[in-house]
Amino acid sequence: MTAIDVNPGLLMIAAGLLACLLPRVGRQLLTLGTPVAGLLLLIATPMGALTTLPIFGYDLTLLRLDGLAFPFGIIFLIAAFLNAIFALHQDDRLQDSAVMIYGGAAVGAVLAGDLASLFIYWELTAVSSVFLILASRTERAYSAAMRYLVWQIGSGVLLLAGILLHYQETGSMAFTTITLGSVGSWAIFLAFGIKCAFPLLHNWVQDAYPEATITGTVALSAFTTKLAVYAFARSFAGEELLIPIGVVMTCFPVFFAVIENDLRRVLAFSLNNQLGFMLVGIGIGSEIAINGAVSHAFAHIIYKSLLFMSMGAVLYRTGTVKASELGGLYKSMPLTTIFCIIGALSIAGFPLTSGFVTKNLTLTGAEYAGYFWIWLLLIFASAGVMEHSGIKIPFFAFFSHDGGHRVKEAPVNMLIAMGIAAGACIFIGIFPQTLYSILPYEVTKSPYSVQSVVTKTQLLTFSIIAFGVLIRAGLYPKEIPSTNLNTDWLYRHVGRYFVGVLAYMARWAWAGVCGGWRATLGAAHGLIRRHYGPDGAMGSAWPTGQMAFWATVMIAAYSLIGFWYLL
Amino acid sequence: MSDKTPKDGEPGWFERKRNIDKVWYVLLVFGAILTASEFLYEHHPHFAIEEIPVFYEIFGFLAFVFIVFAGKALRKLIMRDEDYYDRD
Amino acid sequence: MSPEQLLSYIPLIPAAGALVIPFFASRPNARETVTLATAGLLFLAILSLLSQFMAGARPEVTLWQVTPILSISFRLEPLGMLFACVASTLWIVNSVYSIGYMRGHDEPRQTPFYVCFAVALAATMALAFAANLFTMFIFYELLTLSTFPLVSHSRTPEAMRGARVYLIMLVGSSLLLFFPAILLTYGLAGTLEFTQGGILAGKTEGAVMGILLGLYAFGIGKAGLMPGHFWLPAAMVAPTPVSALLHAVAVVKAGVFCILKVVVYVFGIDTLHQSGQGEWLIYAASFTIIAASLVAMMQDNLKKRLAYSTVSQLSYIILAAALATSASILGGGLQIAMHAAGKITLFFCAGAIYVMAHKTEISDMTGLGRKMPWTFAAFLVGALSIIGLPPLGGAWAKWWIAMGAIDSGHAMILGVLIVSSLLNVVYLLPIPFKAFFLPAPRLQSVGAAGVELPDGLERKYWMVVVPPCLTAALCVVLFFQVDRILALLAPIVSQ
Amino acid sequence: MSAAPGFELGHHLPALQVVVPLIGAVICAMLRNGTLAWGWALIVSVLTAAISTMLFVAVQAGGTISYGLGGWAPPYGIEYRVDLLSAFILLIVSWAGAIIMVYARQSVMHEIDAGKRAWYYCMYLLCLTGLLGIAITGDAFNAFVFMEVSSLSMYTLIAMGKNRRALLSSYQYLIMGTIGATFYVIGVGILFTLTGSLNFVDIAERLVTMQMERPAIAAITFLTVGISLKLALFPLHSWLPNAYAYAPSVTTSFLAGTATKVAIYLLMRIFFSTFGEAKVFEILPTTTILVLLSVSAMIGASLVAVFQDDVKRVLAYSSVAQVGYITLGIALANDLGLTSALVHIFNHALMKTALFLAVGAVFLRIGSVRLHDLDGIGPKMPVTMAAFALAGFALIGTPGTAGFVSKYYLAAAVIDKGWWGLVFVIAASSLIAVFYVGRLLEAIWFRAPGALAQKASDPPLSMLLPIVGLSLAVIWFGVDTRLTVDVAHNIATMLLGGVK
Repeated sequence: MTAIDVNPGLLMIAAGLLACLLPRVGRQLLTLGTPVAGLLLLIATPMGALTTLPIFGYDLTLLRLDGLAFPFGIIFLIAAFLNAIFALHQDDRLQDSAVMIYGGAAVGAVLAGDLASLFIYWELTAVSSVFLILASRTERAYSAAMRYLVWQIGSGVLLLAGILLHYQETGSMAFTTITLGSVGSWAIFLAFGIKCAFPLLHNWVQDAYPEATITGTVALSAFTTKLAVYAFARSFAGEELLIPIGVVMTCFPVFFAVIENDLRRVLAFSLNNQLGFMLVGIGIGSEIAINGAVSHAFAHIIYKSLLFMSMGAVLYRTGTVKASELGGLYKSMPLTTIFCIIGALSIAGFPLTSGFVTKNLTLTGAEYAGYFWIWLLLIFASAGVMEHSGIKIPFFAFFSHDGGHRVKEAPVNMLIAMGIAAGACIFIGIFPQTLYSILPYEVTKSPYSVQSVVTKTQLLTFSIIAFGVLIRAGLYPKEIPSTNLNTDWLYRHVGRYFVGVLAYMARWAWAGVCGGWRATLGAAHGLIRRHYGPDGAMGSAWPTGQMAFWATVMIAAYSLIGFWYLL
Repeated sequence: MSDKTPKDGEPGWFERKRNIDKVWYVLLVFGAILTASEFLYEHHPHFAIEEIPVFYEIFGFLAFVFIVFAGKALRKLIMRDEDYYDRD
Repeated sequence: MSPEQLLSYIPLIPAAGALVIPFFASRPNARETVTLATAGLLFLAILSLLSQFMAGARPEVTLWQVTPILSISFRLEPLGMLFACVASTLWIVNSVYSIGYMRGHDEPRQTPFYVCFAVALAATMALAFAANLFTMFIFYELLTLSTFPLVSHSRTPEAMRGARVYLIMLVGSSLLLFFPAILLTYGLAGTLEFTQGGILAGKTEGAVMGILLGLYAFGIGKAGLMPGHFWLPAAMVAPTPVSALLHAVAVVKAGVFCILKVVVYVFGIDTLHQSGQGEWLIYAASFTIIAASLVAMMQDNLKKRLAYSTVSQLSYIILAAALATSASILGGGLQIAMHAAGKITLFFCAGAIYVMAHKTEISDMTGLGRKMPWTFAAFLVGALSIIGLPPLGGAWAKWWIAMGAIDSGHAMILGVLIVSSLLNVVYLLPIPFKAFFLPAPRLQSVGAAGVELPDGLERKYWMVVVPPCLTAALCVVLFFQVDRILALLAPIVSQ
Repeated sequence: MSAAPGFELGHHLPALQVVVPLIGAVICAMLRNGTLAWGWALIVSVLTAAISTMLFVAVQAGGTISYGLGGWAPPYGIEYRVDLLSAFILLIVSWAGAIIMVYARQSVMHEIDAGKRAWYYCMYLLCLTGLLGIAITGDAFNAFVFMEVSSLSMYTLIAMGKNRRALLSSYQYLIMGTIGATFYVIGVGILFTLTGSLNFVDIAERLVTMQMERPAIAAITFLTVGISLKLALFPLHSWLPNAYAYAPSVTTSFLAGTATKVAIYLLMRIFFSTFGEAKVFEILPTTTILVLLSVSAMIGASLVAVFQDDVKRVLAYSSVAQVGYITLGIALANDLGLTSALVHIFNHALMKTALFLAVGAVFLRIGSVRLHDLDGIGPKMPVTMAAFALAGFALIGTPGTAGFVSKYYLAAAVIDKGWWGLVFVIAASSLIAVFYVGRLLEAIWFRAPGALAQKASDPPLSMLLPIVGLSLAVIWFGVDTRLTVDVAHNIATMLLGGVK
């Protein structure tokens, strides 16, 4: 193993472990420096590089670099770097360390070539990331973290089961294309699906992300789900089942996002919707669609980080991200406002932003493949994105009616991080070829045809006009402090009663078992004591007559039996 | 816009009715221009539906309205108090 | 020394320690030095034996031919080697911890404590090396007897009750089931010597084998298979070092070790697997895994919760034995080592918390993390290992057991493993999480004496804090060194 | 016999075995001083033990020794016949006698009035004489005589207890013992009428040719029940607990170690050497009856022991249970069964003697053997109580102790017979033993010392040595079974070889 063949993920993890021992300055140098070093290392690694390590009978592929892994590796490291800048203002040993390990695990998983390694990194992302939620140090965050962890580890152990079944079936541990069919492949599919927030398995995202720390949410939004997207792209590219799943994912969160009051939760719904686009791309599986998914993931990480950063900045300054309590912040936090708007435009997919150039690939993929309804729903979902991320986030946070917060602009490090991210959004929007050049497949067509620019702009503009009409007519729903039920209701509410009943029954049964056991023993003890105790027939001293009686009985019995036998 | 925090009570630029109207009209004009531009380039529709005139405009508008109203309806079904889960 | 000599002397090392310790009863420092020296010596001897073992040595010694049929004999084989390594390694750590705990807590009767501990270790070593069922049975019982005074150490009525349950359950099951099982085995096989491939191979089949397996599974009560598990929670009245070493390592592991050994060398993996008579045990073990986890969730007393967790985790090994495939047996062997390292960490932490803050109930530990970060960090690592997450040792054990489940055609056992892992998450992780991340409620931030816990507790009581950190580190090391353990175990499954 | 210088003396060893203690007793009766009497009794009992050892060695080397008493050749004269079984029992009885005698001085000084001590030793030697006589004689009636000698002296030994109830217990024992002896002598009488002989070997030879008729059955019945009374076979055990509980400590120890064992010897002699295994076990349902009674003893008496508050009573009931083990082994009437019975005779003598001696030491120190008074006495009398614990473990049958060896063989015998259920009975009985021994050990070692126990300390060396020696022997014979099992096995083979 030469130096160049090291998985940059391991570098990050090692740095993360080291970080928890260092003082603040050292830690910051490490959080900033390691992603950069990792990037350099990754870029220097030749395509096709392969490092294997034989262990317990398998060949672990510690490093496998190809066209698919490369863009994900790059963007994960960039995200880690951005997050490091964004977090410079805080002095939190645990979070610094956890983010690095978390990011490192994600990078490691992307560059791992076998399923065993994937499993290890998969679980590592779960365990390291939970600290970002816990670090909020509130009851709510703790509960959310526990639920999050159960989902994540559930995904991990399901993955393990799937891997082992798959291994038994195929004899291969290679992390590569898997055909859906056997139990093992379904288990792996589902494990990926949990981490990718499939419909009905999605709720951990909305549950946990808004409870994480300001910086933690940014990191969370970048790695976990995109790792799952990568895993799908690697193993289930062209699996048609992903298309309907993806479409559902693009559409249904938008309705929830409209009425959600917590803006970070809105972003979490939006995250779900964006993942849908990626999954559709993977499900279509054509070169262009895969390119679309990968590039979309790439761009998405940047603008979603940007949006979470901006909301983080708001939270940092005002102490809340509830739409009903915010508004008018453009005056106090103008730069943040601008960066947020850039992020919003990007996610909505306006021309000249990164969202446009990447989403376009997926849509084109759907068009080429002739999936009309899919295409139509994706267009619909795009309008939905415009609604919740493009308009709702910036409008309610920074404009709308004045929430009365008179605060300072975000700290410089946050502004720098947001600035870089915003710049990247626009840079990619204007020079899409830079991103296209690192995609798995060659992109021949520029996204900027007149038609696509015009039609997308029309779509989005008229969405905004609709917003204007509704809000001027007073029809736009007010932001209300509320909790909106979701699938977590099943386990947080129904489940609580269910568990309550179950626990009651379990306690009852347990007490029954213990009590029954005790009662039986007690009864037996009493019975034995009655007969064999000092006052019992057996235990008391017999009078001489009784002894003699027994002697006679024995003689008689022996004789009778003896004679009887003789007969 | 300066770095100084604005004084209380002094409405910001975006809080004046006149300014908001300005923005609104600019938006409408931009929409009109976009609609007009539709007729200035060659269409390569992939699906028949794209051939409908002003399809994107209508679709965008209606989709948005639908989403908002659907969301409102959804509220009736799933909205609970903020401390719903914190109660015991 | 020749491996034969080593083999016969190793159990004598702790026994000799037990004889020497009482002479220093009035000089605690000297007494503890003896304990530590004995532990160190034992460890070195085991290391030396290990190196010879890895070089291929398979020593056998017959210490005493009691009767023409019965003999006390030792034979070194992989499982025993592993078990001896685990127990002797952890004894050193545990000795340091014991000193910290017993002194920190001002326990009475420390001399008998160390004596019994050494005797228990001697029994454990002898058990690990047992070459036949008779030897195994003898030291199995000796282990029970020598740990009774440890369990009843505090002499409170509650402790006596717990100790009584402990003794009666263990001796009772061994007399009523284990002993007849040995006799039946002799009746069927004509020998009691452990043999590669199993002495029952070809000697019996059908229901008799199933019944015999049942006699062993429930007769070896130390393995804690439900419903024979009551003794373990009852034994939690013991001082924590005892719970840690004996109830995470020596005693319970002796139980599952015996079961593994019986399956491998008495039944024979292939024989048992082909007969299908292990089927019921798979379900019994699965039931225990899940049910014990559920019961663990209901416990607020930390040591009780850990005890039920142990019951659950031990059944992994019974499950592995019942699955009777190469992979599962390897997994079972791994679990012996991995669970030992993980669970001893948790017990150490429980004891450390008790020494430093006098807390025994989990609900009182919220917010303690800031006062004792190393303790709870170690707890977290241990818990993660128990759950089976990489990069901690526990992951490999589950990996191999799961593999074994698939190999033997019981894929649905994977469901049990998944559910169990999640239950582990739910009942173990809240403890460190709440300690670290939730504020201490006002009332609970004070110690037993009604004063706020001072800072620097961990520095003051370093002897109870360093050991869990070491064993937590061991969990990580084991993950990366699993190859060595597998290499050690491999011979049992290669015919 | 060898042509060693002691040829003459050696030739008369069988006679000396009985005569030495007999004369010793007579001389002892003439001594007034207790200590002097003790010294004399010690010399005599050690000499007796030495003789039995020589006999044992001789029998092992040269086979059965027949010794005609008074110049009359058997079967007409009284024959002393020492086969391996006799030698084995002689060995146990005489060694128990000697070891207890080492212990006796302090204990007797404490428990017997000064004036009666010499008398006590006299009775002790006389009892020893009787027991040895039963084991050595080849004559059925002579055995009865010795039985009476031993019993009468034993009644005295019991009655000398300080407790007033000792007298009553002794009286009860006397009645039951007399009934037993009477039954025995009735049985012998019937046999004599049937065969015209009183010599065991001779009877056996004559019986071979006879059919099993009613008189023979009656003879077996009376003999069996009579001896069962003596050996306290359930349900004829009831005299035993009181006798054990209220007798002086030395008596109890001696009684527990020897008297029942000799009765068992006699039973084996009747069953196997006289009637022969075929007649007793194949024609009659002896096995079934004995197994039932044995199992009742093993479970029932053990259960009773659990609830007793007097340590000596606990041990007494335990003895009844342990006798059940032995009779179970006999009932199986197979090689392993007899082996186990014989091994257990030996092992039980060891451990029960050790236990009672230890209890005697406690009585010496605190004047009570109530369980409650023993709370926390362990750390105060560490050596004694450690020995007590070892012997207690043996009683349970813990592996590594003598008790395990006997139980193992018994279990093996049961399996050999194919009676699986009995394995669980044995295990269950052992489990109950865990309870009653555990109860004692818990009180002794794990409770806070009470007022009485506070003052306790280990007894003088003369008492301590026998206790420790015996308890170590318990371990020794748990690990080294060459002596016990090999000899027992040889005896079993001999007995099952049938009547020659």
